[in-house]
Amino acid sequence: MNGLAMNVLAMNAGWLLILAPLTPLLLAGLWCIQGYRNSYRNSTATHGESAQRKPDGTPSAVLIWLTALAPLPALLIAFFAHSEPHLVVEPVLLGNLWVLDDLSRGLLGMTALLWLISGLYASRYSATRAAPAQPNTGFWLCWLLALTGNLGLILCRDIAGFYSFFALMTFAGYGLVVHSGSDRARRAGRLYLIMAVPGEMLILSGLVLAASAATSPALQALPPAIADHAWGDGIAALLWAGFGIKAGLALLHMWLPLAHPVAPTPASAVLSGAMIKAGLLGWVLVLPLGITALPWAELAMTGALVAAIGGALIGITQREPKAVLAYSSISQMGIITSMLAAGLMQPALWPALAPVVLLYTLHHGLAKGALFLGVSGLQGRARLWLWLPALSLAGLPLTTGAAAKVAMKGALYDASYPGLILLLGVAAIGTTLLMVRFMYCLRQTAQQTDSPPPAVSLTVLTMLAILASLIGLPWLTADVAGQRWPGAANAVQLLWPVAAGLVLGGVALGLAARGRLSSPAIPAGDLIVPAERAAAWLMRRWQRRPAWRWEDVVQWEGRWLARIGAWVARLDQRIVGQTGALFVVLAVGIALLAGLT
Amino acid sequence: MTGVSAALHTPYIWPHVWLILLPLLAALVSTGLNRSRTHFPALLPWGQGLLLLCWNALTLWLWLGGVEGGVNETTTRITFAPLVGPTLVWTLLTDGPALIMALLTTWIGTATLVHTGLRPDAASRPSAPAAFWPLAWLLMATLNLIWLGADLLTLYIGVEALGLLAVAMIGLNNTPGAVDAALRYLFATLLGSLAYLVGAGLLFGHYGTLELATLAGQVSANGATAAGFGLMLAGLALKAAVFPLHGWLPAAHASALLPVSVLHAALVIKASVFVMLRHWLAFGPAFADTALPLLVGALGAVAILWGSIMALQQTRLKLLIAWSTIAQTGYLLVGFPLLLQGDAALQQLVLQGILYQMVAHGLAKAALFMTAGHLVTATGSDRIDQLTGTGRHLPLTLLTLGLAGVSLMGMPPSAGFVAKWLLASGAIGSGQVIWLVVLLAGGLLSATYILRLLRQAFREGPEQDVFQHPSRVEKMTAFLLALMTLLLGLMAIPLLSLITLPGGGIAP
Amino acid sequence: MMSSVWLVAGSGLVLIGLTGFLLTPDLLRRLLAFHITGSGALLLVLALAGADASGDKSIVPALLVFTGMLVGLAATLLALWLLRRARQLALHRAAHTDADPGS
Amino acid sequence: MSWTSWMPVLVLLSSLVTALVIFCLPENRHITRGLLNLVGAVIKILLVGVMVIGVEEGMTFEARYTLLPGVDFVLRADGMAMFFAGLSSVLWLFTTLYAIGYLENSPNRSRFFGFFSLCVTSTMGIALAGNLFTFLLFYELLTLSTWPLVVHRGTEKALAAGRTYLMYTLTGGAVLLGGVLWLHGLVGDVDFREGGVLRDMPLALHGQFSLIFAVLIVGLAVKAAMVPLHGWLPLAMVAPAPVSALLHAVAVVKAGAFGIIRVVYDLYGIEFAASLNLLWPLGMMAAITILYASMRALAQSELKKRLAYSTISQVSYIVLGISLFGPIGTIGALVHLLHQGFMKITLFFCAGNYAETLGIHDIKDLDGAGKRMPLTSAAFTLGAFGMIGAPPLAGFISKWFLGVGAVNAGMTWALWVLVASSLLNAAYFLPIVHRLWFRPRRAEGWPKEQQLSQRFETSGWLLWPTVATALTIIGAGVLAGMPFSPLSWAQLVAAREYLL
Repeated sequence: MNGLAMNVLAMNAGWLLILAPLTPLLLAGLWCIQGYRNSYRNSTATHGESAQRKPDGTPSAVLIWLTALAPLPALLIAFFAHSEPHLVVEPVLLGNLWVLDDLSRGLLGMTALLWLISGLYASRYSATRAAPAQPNTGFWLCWLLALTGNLGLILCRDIAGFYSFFALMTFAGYGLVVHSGSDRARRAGRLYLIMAVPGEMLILSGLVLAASAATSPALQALPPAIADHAWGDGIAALLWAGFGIKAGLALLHMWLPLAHPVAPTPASAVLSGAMIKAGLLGWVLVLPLGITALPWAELAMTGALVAAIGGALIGITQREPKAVLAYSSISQMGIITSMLAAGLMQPALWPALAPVVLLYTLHHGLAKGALFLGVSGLQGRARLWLWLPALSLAGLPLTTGAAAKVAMKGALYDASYPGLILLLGVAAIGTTLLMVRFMYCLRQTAQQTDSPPPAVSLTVLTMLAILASLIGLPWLTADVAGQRWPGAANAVQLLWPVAAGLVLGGVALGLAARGRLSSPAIPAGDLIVPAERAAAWLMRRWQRRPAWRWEDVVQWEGRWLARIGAWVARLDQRIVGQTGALFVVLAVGIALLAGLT
Repeated sequence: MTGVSAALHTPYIWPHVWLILLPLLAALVSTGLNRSRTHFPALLPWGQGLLLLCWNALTLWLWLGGVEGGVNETTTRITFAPLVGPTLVWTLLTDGPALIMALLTTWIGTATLVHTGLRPDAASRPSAPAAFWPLAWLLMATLNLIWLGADLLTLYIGVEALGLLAVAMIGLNNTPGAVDAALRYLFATLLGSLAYLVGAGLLFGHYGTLELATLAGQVSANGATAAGFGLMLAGLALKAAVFPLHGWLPAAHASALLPVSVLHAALVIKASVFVMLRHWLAFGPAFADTALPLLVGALGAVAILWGSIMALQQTRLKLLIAWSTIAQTGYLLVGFPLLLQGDAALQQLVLQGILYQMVAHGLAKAALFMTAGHLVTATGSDRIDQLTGTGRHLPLTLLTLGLAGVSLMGMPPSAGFVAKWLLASGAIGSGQVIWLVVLLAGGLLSATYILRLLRQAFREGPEQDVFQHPSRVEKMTAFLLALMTLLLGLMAIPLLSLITLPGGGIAP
Repeated sequence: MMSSVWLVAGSGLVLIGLTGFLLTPDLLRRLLAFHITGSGALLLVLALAGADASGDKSIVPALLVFTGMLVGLAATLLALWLLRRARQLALHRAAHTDADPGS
Repeated sequence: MSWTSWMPVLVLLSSLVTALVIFCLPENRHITRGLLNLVGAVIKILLVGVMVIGVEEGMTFEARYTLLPGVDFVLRADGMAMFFAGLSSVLWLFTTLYAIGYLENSPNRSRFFGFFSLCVTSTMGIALAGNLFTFLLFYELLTLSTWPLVVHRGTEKALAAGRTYLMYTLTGGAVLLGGVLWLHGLVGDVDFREGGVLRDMPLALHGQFSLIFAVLIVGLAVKAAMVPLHGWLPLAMVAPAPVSALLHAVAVVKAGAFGIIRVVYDLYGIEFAASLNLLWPLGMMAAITILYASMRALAQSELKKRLAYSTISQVSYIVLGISLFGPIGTIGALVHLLHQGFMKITLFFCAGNYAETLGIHDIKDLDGAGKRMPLTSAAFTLGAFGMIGAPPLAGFISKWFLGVGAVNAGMTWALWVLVASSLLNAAYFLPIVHRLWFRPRRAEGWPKEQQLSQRFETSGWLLWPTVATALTIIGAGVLAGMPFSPLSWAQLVAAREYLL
């Protein structure tokens, strides 16, 4: 970046904010045009034999490159834009507001970076993968739309705009999940929607309730409005649950372990690394953090810890590396959630917690992204590099993970939740165990499937992601963590969970190798499985049920009129023959009636 | 001989008398020209056409005058001074109701004659015997006599003559069914007339006058009046085919020649009801507190339901239309009890409603019968099944059927709707919501049978290739009648403004 | 006194006539019954209309009765004409069905 | 008469004359007929446009004559009227274009287009009606003129559906007539007026007003297809697609909903209606309809039927909005009137496209249709997401205002109804979207494929109106803040309703 570019960014940064989501959106438009041409050519020109053909023509290489680079403007904005640009666009939606503050800057940077690496990864992905999961027009379209949503929701700060991008990301994400088209993918996609759509609705209802008391359509008007609202606790709970689905809150997490493994690797990376954070951002933006304490915050804290530890426990039983990672995401998000819950319990803690949450989020995003990419990006001994982000997650000193954990523990020290620090330590053990399990599964899978070696470019990109997750942040976030060499001072405190986890993991592996230990089989998605069956049963019942014929209420013509008609006709036959007599009766009758005054 | 001294000081008199004289003249002309038509074939249609024109001009002029300056209720007294015995005063009354009915007569009469063709041998249509034209003109004259008649004697003469003419016309058709129906009708109408006659005698014996206006001023509820009134009402009810005395009507309508059915359904039935109305306005108020109004209204209500349900059972179009007439007459009767309730404004409203219903039904029914005729021409039968495909081949006929049907259903925008609105407003205004329910239910029932026809017309079935088209004149005449129901539904004031006072001046 | 005799006579005729009219299916007999009823009715009119029209000798009742008689005449002619046509048509049809039993 | 009083009359005439001329045209004059239709539609849009600008500047357009003693026929353009008139006129144009393509090579086109124009005339009359009597007049005319379109195919199924349709609508019309008469008997001829008129009437009548309200609403609810009076609508789907699109998405059902709007706002006045406690039962009725119809939609396997049940549910959103006392709810109701129209017409166009091009009627046959007909499927997707209320589409805007309105009116339960309905919407729309895009094409091919165009997926007549209405879904949502957007217009109208 030269000075000129920086000047431009500084001058018009307000308008440039829109560029971040607009770039992928425009590219999506290009893909549409390309896709339309191809599909039309297929369906008409080769009428009849189109079934044998590839579903669409080869997309142009330039377009793929452009697509992979679509997050670049966002990345540039995150790093170079003038301090706090903002922009108001009145005619759009209910009044559109764009802001780049510290929070969004960090998140934008991480998100853009992860999408950029994953995008490049995806663009090279086709070289090694089997046909079904290979990126095609549909994949790229969903990719770009999800990217648009993800970038937009970070920058957009009015209610409708934020929610729009959020929804866009959610629905486009579906396309990524089901991309491979396998039955598993479809099931995962269905569950993704079954969880995501109610999530959207919870968010919508929370937003509506809050907005009806708020003074402006900007998001920042919501927290005070919720705080003052008579049902503020309830509204906050709605939003907590709504965004919680995206963030993998305990009991609302079920879609994660199903959806992440089936998506193509780069998609899993962004799903787990970047998109999952949207829920978090939603919480931070709308909940009355730092303003008021909420009565259910302790419950939320408990839930967070259940996710943190339970996620790890269930994750250990998984056999598939990506599923393990997904549960790890649940567990990690649980840890982050606990910080928010602490902020909701004690508003005074929040100013200190806020930067830590951001730091932890960035750390997890990049590390998890790197791990996912590593699943198919590395091979053989190169896989050992994955231990770095893996242990970083566990909080190994000198990594970003350590920085985040140290900062977190410092900030949470005053939280009035019994045994919090200890439980977080237990969660860290769990994380370590999960990482051991992940590495183990990765090796197992690689041995079993004997897949071809990945292209060099993929390896390079994975390494890049690992690098980014390791080195970028300690320095950038030194002021948050308060130390340049994170974890050095608290080495013991940080090391015991890691060590314990490693030892436990080692023992378990050893036992398992001798056949003494078999992991209990908890299917991926745990609780959803029975729920899914129940739902399917209900749906079948409803569709088969004979319709209750409300509809016949007004159909009187064909029903009783015909019957009455036959009866009337019979009676009329008799009347016709008696006209004279009836006449006499009538004449006398009238005279009598009139006479009886 | 006979000295006739009319009150010539009102220039408004003679036009009314001409309403009667002109059709009489026309009857003579058509008889005469009929005889000479071998020599002067063009004379008959031209002569009849000219008479029709004059007739229309006359009623139009009366109408416009009425709209402009309000109807002057004009009583025309024509005094007969025979050589022996006391003098006799013959009273004609021209008021709003009379004028409206005269207008209706002109319209439907003209349409029927044009539709039939103005001469006996007009080609390509179900031919009518030569006697039809003079009889039709006589019928019009009689009708106008009834509209204008203001004393029981005149009305008796009118009603009686009308009945005989109608029987004769129904008997014109050369089928056993028609003759049977005519005979049956004859006995019914004779019985009715007798009852009317006795009733009139009774009233005269009691009050010493037959003039309705005078009677209305003197009437009180007593046994003699009740008996006389009852006899007259029952007699007229028999002639009007009021339920349950409707037995003669379906066969008569269905078997008669087409133009006869048209005239009969649209006008002849109305005449009896109109006379009933005149009597009701004169004597009814005396019996407002008895169960009589309820009885009449109830008969009307049952007629609506009965007729509609029976119409729904029919497979022949003409029979369906005939049953519909019975039902539609019921609407008129439902208005009767309402005439005795509430204030003058309300009574005026109801009277307007009844008369508008007569107009609406007359026009719609005429149009409907004509379309039935077209169907017979086109397919050789008036079975309702035969309507399949008419939508494509006879669009104008279908449109006519639709428009007329809408008016019969009482759906807006149509004259039938206006009538229903007025009657229903009267029902609501006088607090008798039961009649409102009857009116609405009746509308729905009539919709069911009308839509049965339309549904058949929209059915896409096996194509009938041979369609003989009715002539353009025929189609246009029917269509214009149907169009009039529409126009009168959109502009009701010109006709309604003719009725400005309750009872048209007859009521006390 | 006189009028009540007429009244009774008229009523009796009407009753007899009506009974016949209502009970007879045969049309010719019905016509006769109608005539009896009609005569009774005319008597009734004379009796009733004369009853109260005291001093003033009105010709109205006479006119009513006169009209009634005229009508009766016309109706009879009409009925006879129709009856004849009915018979003709019946014969005509019988002839046709004889000639062409298939139809 | 000045030009301002001619305007509403001309708006009616622009389609009435078209209808009459088309009736008279011979069957084979297709081009003339098409031109006539289009010219009529464009003229109407221009006229309505002029009136919209005029109304915005505070002008009044009114035509009046006395039809019956004491009863006036009144056409008047106010803000509310322009709402419905604008919607109908714009969609008439689109649907006409669509219908020209859809009915190519089918019989009885004169009849079809004639009645079609007559329907539009009735709809415009309903929009512009200045009092209840005039409204009733056109309301019934609409019943009559739509029936021939429903039975247009002339098959037994169509005839049976038409019969049911009439049984419902005629009965509803009779009930409505009863209510109108009753009201007329009490207070005489009253014009619609912003803010309502009946509250100024004597207190003694207020008890009867409540009953009359119930009668009027029942009469109107038949056309608005509110449960349990909705049975005609799913059956009426046998009609050709343009009919389903314009009439059952826009004209007929909206006529009912618009009537309810008129009754509540311009006859009773929202405040008066609220003070008589009439609003919450109305809201409950709407809520039941919304939920019940959505559940029924879920059980349908035929595309048009599912859309029909969806219509039933969505139209009641409008009614729900009406029952929310407060300007925001009003805005929600009004804006949904338009938005729902655009969304539903798009969906029906799409259904028609699938049926015409590929012979698809059943949802299960839609697998992979997205690749064969991308633009249509994209339009369908937009419509479906709009219906779900996904932002930033039109449906979101209306749902948002309805929700906020519900909360502000103290009827928070209505918000839950909206949420539940959105979930159900998603449940019955998303599987379709999934089939379109994410399922492979069925091995046995399309039920009945026709090559309607060499350059596009289907005939341009069918495609471009669909795309255009789909774009309005985005436009009305994203650019909701623009002047003259549905939302801005709704805000203007609502302001007038509450300030008076």
